Amino acid sequence: MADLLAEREADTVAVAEASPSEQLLLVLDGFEGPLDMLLALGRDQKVDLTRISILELADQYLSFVAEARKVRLELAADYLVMAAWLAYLKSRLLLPEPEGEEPSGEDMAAALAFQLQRLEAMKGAAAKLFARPRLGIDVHPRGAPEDLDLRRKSVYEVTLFDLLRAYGQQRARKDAGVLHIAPVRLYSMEEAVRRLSALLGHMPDWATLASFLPGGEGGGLLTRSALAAHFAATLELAKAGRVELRQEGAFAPLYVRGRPDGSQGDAQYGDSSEEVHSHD
Amino acid sequence: MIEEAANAHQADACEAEAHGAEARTGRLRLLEALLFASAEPLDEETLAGRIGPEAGLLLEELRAHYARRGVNLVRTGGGWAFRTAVDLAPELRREEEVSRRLSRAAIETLAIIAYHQPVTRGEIESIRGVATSKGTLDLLMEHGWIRPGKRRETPGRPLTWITTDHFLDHFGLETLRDLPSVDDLRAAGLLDSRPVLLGLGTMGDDSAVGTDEEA
Amino acid sequence: MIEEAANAHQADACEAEAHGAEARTGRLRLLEALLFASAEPLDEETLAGRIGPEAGLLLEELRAHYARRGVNLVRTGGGWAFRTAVDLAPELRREEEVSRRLSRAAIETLAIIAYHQPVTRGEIESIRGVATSKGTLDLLMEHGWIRPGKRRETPGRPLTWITTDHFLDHFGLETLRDLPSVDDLRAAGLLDSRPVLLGLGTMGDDSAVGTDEEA
Repeated sequence: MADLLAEREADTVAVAEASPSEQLLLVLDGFEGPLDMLLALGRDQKVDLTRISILELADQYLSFVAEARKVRLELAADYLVMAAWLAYLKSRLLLPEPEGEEPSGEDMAAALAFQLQRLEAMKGAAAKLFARPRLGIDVHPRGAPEDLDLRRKSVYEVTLFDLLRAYGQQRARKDAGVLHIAPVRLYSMEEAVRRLSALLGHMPDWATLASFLPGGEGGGLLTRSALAAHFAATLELAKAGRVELRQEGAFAPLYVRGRPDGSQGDAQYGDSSEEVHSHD
Repeated sequence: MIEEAANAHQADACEAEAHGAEARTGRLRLLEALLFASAEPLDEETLAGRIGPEAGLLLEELRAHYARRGVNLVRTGGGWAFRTAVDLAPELRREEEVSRRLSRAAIETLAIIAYHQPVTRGEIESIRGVATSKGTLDLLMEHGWIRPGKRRETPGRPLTWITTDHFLDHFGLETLRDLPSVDDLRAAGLLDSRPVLLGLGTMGDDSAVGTDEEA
Repeated sequence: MIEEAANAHQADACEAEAHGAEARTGRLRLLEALLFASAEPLDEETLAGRIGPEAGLLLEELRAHYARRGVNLVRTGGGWAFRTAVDLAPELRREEEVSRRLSRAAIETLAIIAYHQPVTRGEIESIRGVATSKGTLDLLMEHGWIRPGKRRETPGRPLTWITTDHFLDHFGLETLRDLPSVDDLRAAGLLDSRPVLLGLGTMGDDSAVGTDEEA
């Protein structure tokens, strides 16, 4: 812990005068999350990561968290989740292993050690990569390239990045401009009336209302709203004298048929050419 | 004794000479690299500042070395620069058209077609919130990125637009399914409400909504 | 008579040979000029289209010719390009623009993509133990170093990320096999995307989108 603070001091001149909570904050600022911090604590053990003591590491981490809470520092949830997990791991490592199929404490410790090694390896790889001579900084291309008609290159220079960025920005602009209420796909009565009007012409006989329901699309809420809308629509159409309804008893299937003399067109709902658009 | 001393002297001289030659080669290499990497011809004074007073001599040496190669060191406008050999010009056809940047309207339209295909012009317009000039679609089609798809079976039977194989090829995609989803874009930071990204200012005015920028 | 004929035959052969050598020099010069003209690497296929099937041999000849000069012919990601010699870097060093300097998170993310590719965002996050901040992937993409790869054929079909040829060019790598220590890391099992701890698993979820996180 002290080492860790000392290490960070090199980065920040002001750290010496900082209060303990500020110091902790500075320490936290230097990390890319709890795993990164665990790795830094692990390095403090000054042993090869393959021989690191996970138990000791857990203790160090937990004491850090305890200290942070003492100064009432708000810790990000990530750090607390890790603390809880490490406390659990510690108990698993210290208590006799229970019988069961769960991974043993040793396995869990090994998995954590592997993660730390892998992260360490990637940090090392990143450092090596960026220590390489880089184009435009250490190594240079021809400064005055002469454009030749060589590659079947497009006249327009546009990359996948340009394309994705354009789409992303377009979407973002749209999202920002409009209050976004998640669209709820419900069947409206108007839709149901139009649908029934179109279908009834083809079904002169009694048929259950259920057989008129649209099949296949959606489910749950959509299906229920379709049933409700179609039911309301049959009432509406019956009122207009365009259909007849029949039901044998409460909760029995509802039968519908077109009135033989019912007119095909309808002043109110006749615009059947209009598409019903769903917004998704 | 005298002979020995003479020999020693000679050896020293040799070593010094070898050393000198090495340093000279180093300077020649640096000169070569400077001229290669520079966007502008470099004048002798500038080069002397980097290489030393020998620069003039070394320039002549480089010029001689490259004289019969595919690249020549030439003096141009008071400076020195590497240029492809003049006699190769017929074989090094220049690009007739300097590569241009695609307008923002065109990129956006292309992106919308890619993501929403098959999509009608009316739909593109309602997504973009501006009218799409015919020129934009023509341009994208001429370029082989989009082509007409089936007609939509709705009133007016509008034409839909879809992307081509050349589109996939150009953007290095194997299939359309490899286009990042909106969620992927959001996760990658590409669907951010950051107002302007680096270098975007040149691509058109964001506030110009309601008018379509010409392609 | 017989002798004369033999001589004449020999002379013809010589002439043909001289002619062949001249043609070869011509192609070498053209190749040199083509590569010199372009700032971007040119792939062998394109070059063979202009030079002929000999392109590969001539490229090696050019590479050898330039090996000790101030400008070298290098191979990167299937392409060839002239670049200033690496050992001259201290004398040619150009300061990196402050605005282009990358955060630690971005540098680590790039390394993880390079070494683990194709890799999903969830996998990157489980390796780093922290959510990927918005703007990291898009920044790396803006640099031209990474791009979306194929979708992983697992539930949710997450998008994978891979590095580009420009990445290789930028870091002076011929192929991905030349990544520093890549063999050692693989041998040590450190490039496994082994599933990780339960406690950190929440971050490795590719379907989780729109996570807000610190940079």
